Amino acid sequence: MAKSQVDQELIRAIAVLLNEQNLAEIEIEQDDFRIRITRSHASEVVQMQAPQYAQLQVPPPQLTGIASVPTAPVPVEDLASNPGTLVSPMVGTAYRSPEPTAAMFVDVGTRVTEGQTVLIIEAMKTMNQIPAHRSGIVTRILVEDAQPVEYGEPLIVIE
Amino acid sequence: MAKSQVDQELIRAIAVLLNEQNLAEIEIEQDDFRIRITRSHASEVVQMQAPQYAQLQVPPPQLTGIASVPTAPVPVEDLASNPGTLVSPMVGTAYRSPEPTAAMFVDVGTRVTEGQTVLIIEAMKTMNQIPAHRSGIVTRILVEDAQPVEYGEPLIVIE
Amino acid sequence: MFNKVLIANRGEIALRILRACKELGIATVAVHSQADANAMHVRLADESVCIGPNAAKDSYLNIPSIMAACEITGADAVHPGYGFLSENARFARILTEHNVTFIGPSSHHIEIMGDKITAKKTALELGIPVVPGSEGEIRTPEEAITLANEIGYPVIVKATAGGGGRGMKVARNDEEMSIAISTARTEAKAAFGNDSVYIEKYLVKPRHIEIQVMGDGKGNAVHLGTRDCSLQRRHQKVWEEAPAPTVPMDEQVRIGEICAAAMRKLQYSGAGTVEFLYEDGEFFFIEMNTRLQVEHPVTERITGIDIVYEQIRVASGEPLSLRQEDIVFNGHAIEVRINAEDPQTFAPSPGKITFYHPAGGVGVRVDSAVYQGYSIPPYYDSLIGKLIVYGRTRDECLMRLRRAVDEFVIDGIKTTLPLFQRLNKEPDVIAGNYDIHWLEKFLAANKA
Amino acid sequence: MFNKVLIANRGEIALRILRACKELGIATVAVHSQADANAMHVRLADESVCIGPNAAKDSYLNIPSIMAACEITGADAVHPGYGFLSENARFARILTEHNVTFIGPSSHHIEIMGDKITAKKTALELGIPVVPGSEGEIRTPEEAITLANEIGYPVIVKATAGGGGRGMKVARNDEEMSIAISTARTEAKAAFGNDSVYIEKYLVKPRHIEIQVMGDGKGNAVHLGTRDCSLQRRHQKVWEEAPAPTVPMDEQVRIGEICAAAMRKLQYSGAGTVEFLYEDGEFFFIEMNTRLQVEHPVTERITGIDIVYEQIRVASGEPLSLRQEDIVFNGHAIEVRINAEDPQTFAPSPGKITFYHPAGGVGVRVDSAVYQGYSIPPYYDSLIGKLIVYGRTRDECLMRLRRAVDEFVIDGIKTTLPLFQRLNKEPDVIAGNYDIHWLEKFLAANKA
Repeated sequence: MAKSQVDQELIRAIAVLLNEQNLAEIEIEQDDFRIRITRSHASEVVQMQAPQYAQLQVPPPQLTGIASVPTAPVPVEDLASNPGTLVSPMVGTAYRSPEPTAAMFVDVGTRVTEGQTVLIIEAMKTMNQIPAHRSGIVTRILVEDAQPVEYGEPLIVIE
Repeated sequence: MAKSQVDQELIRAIAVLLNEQNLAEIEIEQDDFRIRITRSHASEVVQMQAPQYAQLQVPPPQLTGIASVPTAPVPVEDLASNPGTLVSPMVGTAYRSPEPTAAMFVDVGTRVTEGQTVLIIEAMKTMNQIPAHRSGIVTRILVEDAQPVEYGEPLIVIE
Repeated sequence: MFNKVLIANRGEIALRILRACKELGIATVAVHSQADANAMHVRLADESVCIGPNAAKDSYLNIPSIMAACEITGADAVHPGYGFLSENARFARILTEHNVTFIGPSSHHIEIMGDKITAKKTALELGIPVVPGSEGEIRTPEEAITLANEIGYPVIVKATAGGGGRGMKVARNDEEMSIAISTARTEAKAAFGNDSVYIEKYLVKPRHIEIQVMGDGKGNAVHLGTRDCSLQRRHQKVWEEAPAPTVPMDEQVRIGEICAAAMRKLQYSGAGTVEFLYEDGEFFFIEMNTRLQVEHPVTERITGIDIVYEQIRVASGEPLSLRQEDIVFNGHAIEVRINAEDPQTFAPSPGKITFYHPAGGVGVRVDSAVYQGYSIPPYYDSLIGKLIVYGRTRDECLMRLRRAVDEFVIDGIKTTLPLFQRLNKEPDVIAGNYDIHWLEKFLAANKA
Repeated sequence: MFNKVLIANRGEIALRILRACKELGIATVAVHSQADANAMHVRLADESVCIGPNAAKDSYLNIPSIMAACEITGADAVHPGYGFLSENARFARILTEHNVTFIGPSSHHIEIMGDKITAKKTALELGIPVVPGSEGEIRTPEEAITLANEIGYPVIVKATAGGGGRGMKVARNDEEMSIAISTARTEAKAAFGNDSVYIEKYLVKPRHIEIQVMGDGKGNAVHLGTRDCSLQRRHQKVWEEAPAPTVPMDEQVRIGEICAAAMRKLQYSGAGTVEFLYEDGEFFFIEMNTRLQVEHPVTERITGIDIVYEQIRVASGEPLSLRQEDIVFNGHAIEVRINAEDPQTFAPSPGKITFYHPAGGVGVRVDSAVYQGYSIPPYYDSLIGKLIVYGRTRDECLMRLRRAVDEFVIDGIKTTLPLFQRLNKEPDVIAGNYDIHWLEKFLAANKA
């Protein structure tokens, strides 16, 4: 049989079927054509099923129009449990300096004492000074100057 | 071989049957066509997961108005896998004797030979004789005289 | 038209408003508490902002946070839904000051109708019928008897300083009146240190009938007919119908016209509801809600009008597109409120929904923000969905309601759906023969 | 009225019929194949009977089994839905012989309309416009040219023995006609061994417009207006609208009246659909379907009439409750068919639904028999649900459709929902500017 005559599409279709139906082997013989496709062992199958199962239990509802929260929330979970993380106590716009031309309140590496102003959040034309919640060294700054922040959003990390 | 010549529908149907009936392998040979489909032997794992999985995947939707199928289907699952179970090949009314005053075709304990009439099912005013599918002794009779039966409903067990 | 509307609410009504905005091509901002981060309206909105912790007072009622959310998202209008800040005149005023449109009436109209005494006085001036009674204090039994004969017995004597049922006496004739006045006075003196009393017509078995109105603030206003919301428990409506059954249609049109005329006179803007008690063919004003009502869908169904569209259009400065002569009432609609509550005890039942399958098919509308796998937080109102059913006649509607309630599945929590299965079989409900006390009596009589 | 109706169908239409029966207080029997034991209509029916194995020919098309199911359950009527046995005159006759009512027209009418030639002849006799052409064989080019000038070019020459496009030639003028006749004749001779040909008006860009009719078999009949079902793929409708956009309303009324009059003359009983091609302001009869149509909900939405109720009422012997003058058309409705298919290749996609959340809210109807956790069997039609959306205007309807499609979630299988997201953005679709070839062309042009 010439190589060009092998129907790769068919092989793929059968392979998909094997996995989909959790089969071990499919063999087809017709005229002078024979094909046999075998899938790897069941042990792997079990492992493959586990994540599926988890997916089912907490069906992350794939609502088509899921909201894209403007401020990236991916690392929030880890930061949230870190006692060094200072989170925003309000909605507003975060500023890193008292006025555009002035120096930043803090930078990575700055040593701060509890109560020291580290940011300003503007809400309703009011500038709210945000104090450090503990003493230590600023290890991360998670907001840009003039960035909108939500309630509970991590702002900086003080270790 | 052209893709269109391989009946993927057939493969799928067989695969579904394998899973549904919990079989290991199906092989079909007809003229110069042969097909063999094997299921993975993760049978123990599958069996263990089955109940949990079933609960989640087929959340028996507690639809308030669930249909109450008149003929009790509870033991059907076990009986269905018993090769001794004779199931109804049609919808209709089952009769245990050829006419009201006559003797029953069979009773528990009756020895029957394959092909022997064990019941009559009436459908559309026609009396259909139902033959024993194997020889043996009748161990259970699952229908009353003049009881309506569905397609696939267990009728009697011959061991 | 607005570019971006911020929805200052949660639950089914936030989703309701979001849908209208999407259909009008307006971008949406969902604001939410921390507990509501996974809510459906948050998932479906174009943008979302967490505005505070779980407690409503720190999030959905937190005006500075919502204003800040407007600022950072650039929303040019806010829809307040119902509850929360929807009838907060100060919120409406602050928004206006910040050049953000409040989708609702003027803060002035919110204020007028938010105060019971001013509201009743305004209603009177606008020609809306109010409960007849003495205009102020009644001094002598003779004065009371004269007035009582004018307005008709039974009459109730109330302490002007009163509340909680104390100092209240019902009189059915002249004889009882003399006694009622003196006992009420004595009780009032003892309870409040003030013996002044007034009298009002006493309604024995009133129905709660309300009129949906809509104005554009430019003197155009229409009414969208009646709703009957008499089936209540602890003043919470559980079942609403449009049009009101058992009220003659010409009476419905008459009271509707009175309300529409009043709104024109008031130059009212947006959606509103004028609520009445109705007894023996007479309407008596209770209050006016200057916002969207939970039960607005029944009116939408029989008029074909999307009330939220109209709210948004009018708020954006467009004149009212509706003319009274074009508004036609077709068929009958009933809404039942699906609460996450025990259907017997009405104890709240928050938690995870393990299976959810709403009713479908012809004549069925479901407004709900829940989905399978969603956890209902324990911090807010227990309303999780509304089932609205339509029929060409009230009978058809009732039969469809029965079928829809039967096929609606919510597992994992308790809901009020079983209550509606029971109500659907009650002859009084089927006949439309109920007043505002009916449901409480039914529940008391049918305690398990 | 019937006591118990057996529903000889499956899927969404079985549930549709079940809902109507429940609303009319009629007990229901679901019959099903083994594969459908967990189907929603089976779960919701009062009784269910397994009538055979998975293959439709052994279950849903198995007349003796269905008759036996009637016998053992005591059903006094059968609703056949669409497809399967719905246009099987023999089935209707057998039911009648067994004193079970067939909810549909007489077997005689099914037969007439089931045969293309008899149907066209009957339509002509009833005054329904058909495609003009030669009544029989055309012998000479001269004869063809004379007739072509009468009916107007373009004209198509077809082999009387033909099919599959062979022996078919289009002529745009007299010159082309002479050639067309001779080539068609030669081709026909070669292909079918028979050179006889006939001619018919050729429609270049027709729309598919259909009229819903309803009769009571006693000479009363009405029409329920038009539907446009031009958006088709391989003759499968995917999107239907009522009323037909771009057809002038007076033309819609005129053709509706013609159909209603024809049904009165025919003494037609039950629901039916008269299908036309429509081009340049003219209607040409294609066929009549003597059953409920998949797309009946769009008509229900704009008329407020429950077509299944009417089918059942009329079949039970009641006279038609509808009078033409009472039928009013309000607003616009669109249905999209949700198939378990790849939205690009249209390959079937059976399997388990891992998440299901139907669209909700105002103006949205969902007719679907699936639920989360349900496995779509590979044995039957791929239609799993219908989304029907209403608006006061077509624009409002389109905007609502867009929002509803966006919020509809079916996970675990592929569906045609993404196709509708694309169609909702197409200017031609938005303008209603499409014919029966539009969708195929669009799909060909937009292949990934």
